[in-house]
Amino acid sequence: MQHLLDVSLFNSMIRMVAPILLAALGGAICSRVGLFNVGLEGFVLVGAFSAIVGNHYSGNVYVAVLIAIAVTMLFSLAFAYISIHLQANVIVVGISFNFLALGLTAFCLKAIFHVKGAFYDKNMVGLPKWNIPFVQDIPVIGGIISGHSPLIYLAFALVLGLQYFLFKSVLGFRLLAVGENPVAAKSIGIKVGRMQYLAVLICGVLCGLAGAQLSLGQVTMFTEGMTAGRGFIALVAMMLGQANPLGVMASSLLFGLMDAFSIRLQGFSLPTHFTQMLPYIVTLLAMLFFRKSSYMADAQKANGSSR
Amino acid sequence: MLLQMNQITKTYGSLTANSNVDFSLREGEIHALVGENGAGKTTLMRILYGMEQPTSGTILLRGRKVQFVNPTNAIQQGIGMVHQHFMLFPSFTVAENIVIGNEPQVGVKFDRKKAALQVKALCDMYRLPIDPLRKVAALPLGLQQRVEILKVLYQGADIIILDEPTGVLTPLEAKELLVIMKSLASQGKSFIVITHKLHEVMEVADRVTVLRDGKIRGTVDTSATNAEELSRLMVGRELAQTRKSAARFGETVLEVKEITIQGKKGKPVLDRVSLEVKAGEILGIAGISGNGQSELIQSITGLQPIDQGHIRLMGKEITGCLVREIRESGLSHIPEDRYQWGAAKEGSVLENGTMGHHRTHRRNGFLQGKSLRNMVDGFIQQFQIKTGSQDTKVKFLSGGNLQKLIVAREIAQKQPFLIAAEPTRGVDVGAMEVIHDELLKKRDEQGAILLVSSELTEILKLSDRIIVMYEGRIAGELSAQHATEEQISLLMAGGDSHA
Amino acid sequence: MLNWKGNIGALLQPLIAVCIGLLGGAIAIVLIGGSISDTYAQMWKGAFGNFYFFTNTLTRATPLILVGLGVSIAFRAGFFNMGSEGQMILGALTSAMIALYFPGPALFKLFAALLGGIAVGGIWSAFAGWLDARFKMNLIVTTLLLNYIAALFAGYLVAYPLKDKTGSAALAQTMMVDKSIWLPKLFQGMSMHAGFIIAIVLAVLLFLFIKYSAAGYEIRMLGYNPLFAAYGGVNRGKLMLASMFASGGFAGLAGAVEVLGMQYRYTDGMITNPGFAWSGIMATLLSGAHPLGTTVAAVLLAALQTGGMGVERNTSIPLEISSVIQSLLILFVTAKFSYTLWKRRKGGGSDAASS
Amino acid sequence: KNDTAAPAATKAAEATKAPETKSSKKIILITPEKIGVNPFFAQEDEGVKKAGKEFGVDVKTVESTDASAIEQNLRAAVADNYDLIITSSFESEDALKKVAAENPKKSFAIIDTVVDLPNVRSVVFREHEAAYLLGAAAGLATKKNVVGMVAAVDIPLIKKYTVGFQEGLKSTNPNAKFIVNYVGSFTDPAKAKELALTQFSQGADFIAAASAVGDLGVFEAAKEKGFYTSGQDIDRTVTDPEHIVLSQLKGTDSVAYQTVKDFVNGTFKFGAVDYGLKEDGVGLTFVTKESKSKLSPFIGQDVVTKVKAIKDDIVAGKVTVPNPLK
Ligand SMILES: Nc1ncnc2c1ncn2[C@@H]1O[C@H](COP(=O)(O)OP(=O)(O)OP(=O)(O)O)[C@@H](O)[C@H]1O
Ligand SMILES: Nc1ncnc2c1ncn2[C@@H]1O[C@H](COP(=O)(O)OP(=O)(O)OP(=O)(O)O)[C@@H](O)[C@H]1O
Ligand SMILES: [Mg+2]
Ligand SMILES: [Mg+2]
Repeated sequence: MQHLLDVSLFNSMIRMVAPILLAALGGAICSRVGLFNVGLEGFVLVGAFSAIVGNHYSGNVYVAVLIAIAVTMLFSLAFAYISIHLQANVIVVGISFNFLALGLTAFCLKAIFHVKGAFYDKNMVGLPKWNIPFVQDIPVIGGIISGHSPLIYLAFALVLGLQYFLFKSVLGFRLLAVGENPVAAKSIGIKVGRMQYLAVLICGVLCGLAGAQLSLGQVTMFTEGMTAGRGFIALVAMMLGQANPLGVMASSLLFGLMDAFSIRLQGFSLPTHFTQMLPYIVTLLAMLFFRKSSYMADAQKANGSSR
Repeated sequence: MLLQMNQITKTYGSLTANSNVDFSLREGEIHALVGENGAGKTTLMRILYGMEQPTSGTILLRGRKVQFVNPTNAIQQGIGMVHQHFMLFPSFTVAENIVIGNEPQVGVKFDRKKAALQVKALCDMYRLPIDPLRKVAALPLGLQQRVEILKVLYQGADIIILDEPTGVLTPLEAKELLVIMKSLASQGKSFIVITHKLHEVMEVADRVTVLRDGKIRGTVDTSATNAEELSRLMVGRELAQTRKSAARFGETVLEVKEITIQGKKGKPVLDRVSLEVKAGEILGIAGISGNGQSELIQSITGLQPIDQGHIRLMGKEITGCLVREIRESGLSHIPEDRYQWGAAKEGSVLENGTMGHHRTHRRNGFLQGKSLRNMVDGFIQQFQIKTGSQDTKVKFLSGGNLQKLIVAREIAQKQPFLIAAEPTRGVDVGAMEVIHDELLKKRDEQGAILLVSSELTEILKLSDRIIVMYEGRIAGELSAQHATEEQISLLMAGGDSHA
Repeated sequence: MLNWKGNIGALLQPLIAVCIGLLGGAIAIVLIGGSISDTYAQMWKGAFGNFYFFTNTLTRATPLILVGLGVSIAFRAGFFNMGSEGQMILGALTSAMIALYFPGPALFKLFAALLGGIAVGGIWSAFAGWLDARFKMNLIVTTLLLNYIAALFAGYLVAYPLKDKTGSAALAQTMMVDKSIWLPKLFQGMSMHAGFIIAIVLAVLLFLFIKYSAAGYEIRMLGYNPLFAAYGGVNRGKLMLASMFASGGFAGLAGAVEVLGMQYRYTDGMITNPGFAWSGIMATLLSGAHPLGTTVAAVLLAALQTGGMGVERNTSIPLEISSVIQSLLILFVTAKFSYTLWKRRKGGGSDAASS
Repeated sequence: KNDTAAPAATKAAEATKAPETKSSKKIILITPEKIGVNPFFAQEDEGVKKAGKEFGVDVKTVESTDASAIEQNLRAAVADNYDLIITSSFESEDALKKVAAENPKKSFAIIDTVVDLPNVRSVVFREHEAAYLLGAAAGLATKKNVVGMVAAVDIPLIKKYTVGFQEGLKSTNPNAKFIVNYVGSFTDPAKAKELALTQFSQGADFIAAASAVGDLGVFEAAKEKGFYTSGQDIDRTVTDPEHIVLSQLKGTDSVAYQTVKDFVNGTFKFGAVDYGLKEDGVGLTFVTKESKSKLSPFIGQDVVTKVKAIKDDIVAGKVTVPNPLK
């Protein structure tokens, strides 16, 4: 049992959670303006791929991260255009973008690197690990908190940043207004479409970071479909966290902890399938504590009154 | 002239909402705009506010030609609008709702403290007190309206458009609003107010413009006209006076005994309320909205569980029964909010007219389409509902026409007991007349009616007996013959009943 | 009927969308240096080129239609069921188990297997509905999570207790169902099976049910405005469980039909890998949850997929790009399509979790 | 136990209907999934292409998008009149059974599983034998007596690797602790890497990779933390000989090449062929096959010699490695 809880468990949890957290934050912003973004998986995949391409050509991880952000923003711009401008069903667009990302990355992998399946270059340098002075020397905490890639620290900083942005800044306030009542927002001259674009683009940035963390932070390579469902987990974390940055962080950490925990449980006679279920079951149970408002309240909000 | 709208025409496809409308506004004037549902009042104002573009016509502001492509343009030029359906953000605070679009800020930060102070100052300046830090969702409708007005004032509007501002207000709140308007007008603000209540027009407006079918029927000084003339101009015919015949009471149909609903904050929402309605009787319930009327209706109809007490309908115990069982025991119900409870906006006229009848018009589990269509056709004929066809979505119906459809649907259930909650809210005088006549007809046919209305004239006109509710309790009961508006108002405000 | 102008408009719009989609695909093809006409010709051939390929497309469409119909029932009632995948998996697994281990005559087993698939898929879905009705858990999240749980559970069963130990025994799969319990093939040498007939019949029945039955009326009103339905005496909880059960039942049936008509056993990943459930959901959304429209959309999506395989076989265009073309086509076909429905849902709140 | 598939092998003799040796032949390889994620299929593809070039035959590779596409692709290939249709892996088993039975005049081959039909040539591998050798080597080489393995998914096929490895480990080092973790996906190097790091933190100094694309993640972890690892299918030691110290081999390329070659030369036989250590179809670097890279001191010549002896025992039948799937 001594292996069930140790420093490396939490250390690994923080690493594994970072891409999910980043993508979930992106999903939260979209959800705040009334766009339910099922395409997170695809966004992250594009981010992961473009990070590797960027690194390959620039040879600099930070430039690579910027390229990942730029490309994913472009991708999300297309998403925004089709769902906001062309008014396509957001969920269909999201699903299609997942397929699109899978196809595009696989195709570009072949076109750019002339390989199939995976691109791996042992000379490629990934994101550095930052050992934080002083903190790294604190016994247990140091081992957990120190020694991660900069994007991980950025992810957690962004939680606070977004919390501030949404609930303290003027722009965030207007963004929330658009999600709360688009008709009213429009009536006072807020450009609803523009706000939605902004949200989707922010989501693009966050998913680009998530992808870069995945392909340059966690490992230093790209493989087809390497997101392996993280985008959908992010979706769940976003909803469980009620699209609130701190809540999203809490639910991502919960999921990550359970995921890390399930790895430890694999050693103990329980079939792997059941240990792998653990994060999903715990998330389901956690929902008991994060109930949504009653359907009555929802419906009352949706069906304006007859004044 | 402060504002002039010349030869405004607006068409939606083949429909002409406004046709060559001339409209003008003077500085410091209160100008009323009246007309039937669908006459084009809102459309004209939306054009002025930049939410719609006129098909043709020009707008002159202080003699200069202006063009508003969106509300921001209009707001910049000092035009503000309080919409018929409030444009508020329920989960935001009062201050946030008022300053949005023009927030005080430090750097990128929204300075909420300063916003609250500014709003406070604004409130003081115009003597419209309100707590800037409260959530709008928690405010009564009257205060929500005040938030809307403050918002417009905050935006620096000189011309304020109010679209049916008193539709949801209690008589007291409505009176207050009129006073506020007058005082603001004396401070130099100009108002355009759309309303269906002609007594308000007579009370507050300097001039009044009547629209019918999108055309101007005349602009007159209020001092030179009266309510009867205005309604004739509006509907294009003489309105018959509704006459109430003497009551013939029968058996007790509804019996409510000591029902109580505990509220969230310890104070009961309904506190031991008891009442009876007999066949052939209209029992009016007056009260400021939010004093338990909605809960009372919802407990009788089975939409909300009660904590204590009993309800009997036609001698049958219906406490705790399902909505459907209660309806089948003899209840029909005109809901207080037609969009929230009474209709499915995305549904067609036919579908909305079918609700409740789908249980009687069916064979082997399938709806009898033809007979339902005939029935709804009957509704349309009898109530003169203006609709494209039965397949038109009801979201395209004007509020008055939808209300008529709902009234028709519920009366056609032919149940012994009818709840009529705010049956004429936001409805023009013509439709109001139709609905009142139908309610009285039902009473004369020995139906029992529980009428809930915040409109005192309506209560007084229709009821045989009147109950006033205050803070979840019955504050007093009056017989219709002897009741006066003053008495009721006093009870509604929580005053003593021994007058 | 009176509104023929509107109807033509409604037909014209998707047509234009398909054209734009094809144009978008053409750009992608040009970018990678392929021949547009050749690619589209092969795509057409792969999907509808001859009777064989045509039936192939319909076979592929079969589970999509069934899943799509299921999603559309829930959607009509105002619930977003994202759990078709899990429901389909459990339906497939159950039907395979019944077909393998139930005693009795073949025909009885076939029906039992189909009904079992429906029942288990339905229960799994109704469970999510119950969690919503009882504990106010967000339906989208629960259905998504239940997918993973179902997939892992089924994976466990076929990797251990129910594993096929014959042959190479390398795959996590059940044994093969006896030939007597297979759904009959409709044409000699073609993959199309009786499941397609079931799907079409059910689509028509569902259409009639939703449009003309009293219960269908209540479902529609519940979806439009739950308060209006409650006011009219519709029992939301009961109808929610029923419609979620039906929704999952269709998905379960889709799984059962895929087992009894195509694969003849349950294999780990046979439902997840081809993305049946997601395609089904797309078919529903593309058609605005109209049963017959869903059927047409499902065939369209299946045609894009089988057509894509044709492109892969017969042109130098790599497989990866055919999925790009597919998604482009879908994107443009969706553009401005089921717009009103979504707008209403957006306010519905039960999906987007904005505080 | 009966892993040599003897009954099928005897049948092979009677089905020696060799096609004429003309280069106008058309051969198609249909993979059951996209090649992308799997070196196994990539090797097949290479083998077929190489043979195609050498023997001047028309070869084409078609990748199936999913399980139901396999049958469609097979049928399309029959319709397009290919002379030999090669497919592979258990995923194609059911589809091939149907299509081959319906087209008895056509020639088919399937790699890595058995389809018992007169017009099909089946080639299978005994990976567990190679895994046994790998495990044995790990048992001998480990200094900390803790050995790990990162496997892809908990499905029967993978048992050939995990159980074979464990048996081998036990045979040389019964006291060693064995940790096995499953990624839950074939394409998740990030998770595979985390698993390897976890096993390392639990004290493992040798962690075998058997997680398909995930292996790359394990290699990276090894490089980062300095433990030792091994690859699969092809000689992976060349990429990083310092940390990837062994590689379990599987000759899909040569089998695919051989199949085409036989077909062209007229030596093609139907029936099942079974490749193990004895037939040189599977193996281990340094033990059954030399490598371009230098032997790591962690393994050492001593261990190689000992494992070679074990291999000889298996080939000689003195040691039998049971097939975990039976
Ligand atoms: N966006 C629109 N598209 C099509 N027709 C519209 C639109 N807006 C309004 N109309 C039509 O224009 C006419 C005038 O509508 P308007 O809202 O101006 O009426 P109103 O006088 O405000 O009525 P009410 O008293 O009910 O508020 C109506 O027949 C209405 O159906
Ligand atoms: N897109 C539209 N197409 C057609 N008519 C519309 C459209 N949008 C609004 N309308 C019509 O505009 C008119 C005014 O609508 P509005 O929202 O101002 O209030 P209302 O429904 O008339 O309510 P009330 O009668 O209580 O004032 C209605 O007749 C409504 O049906
Ligand atoms: Mg209006
Ligand atoms: Mg109106």
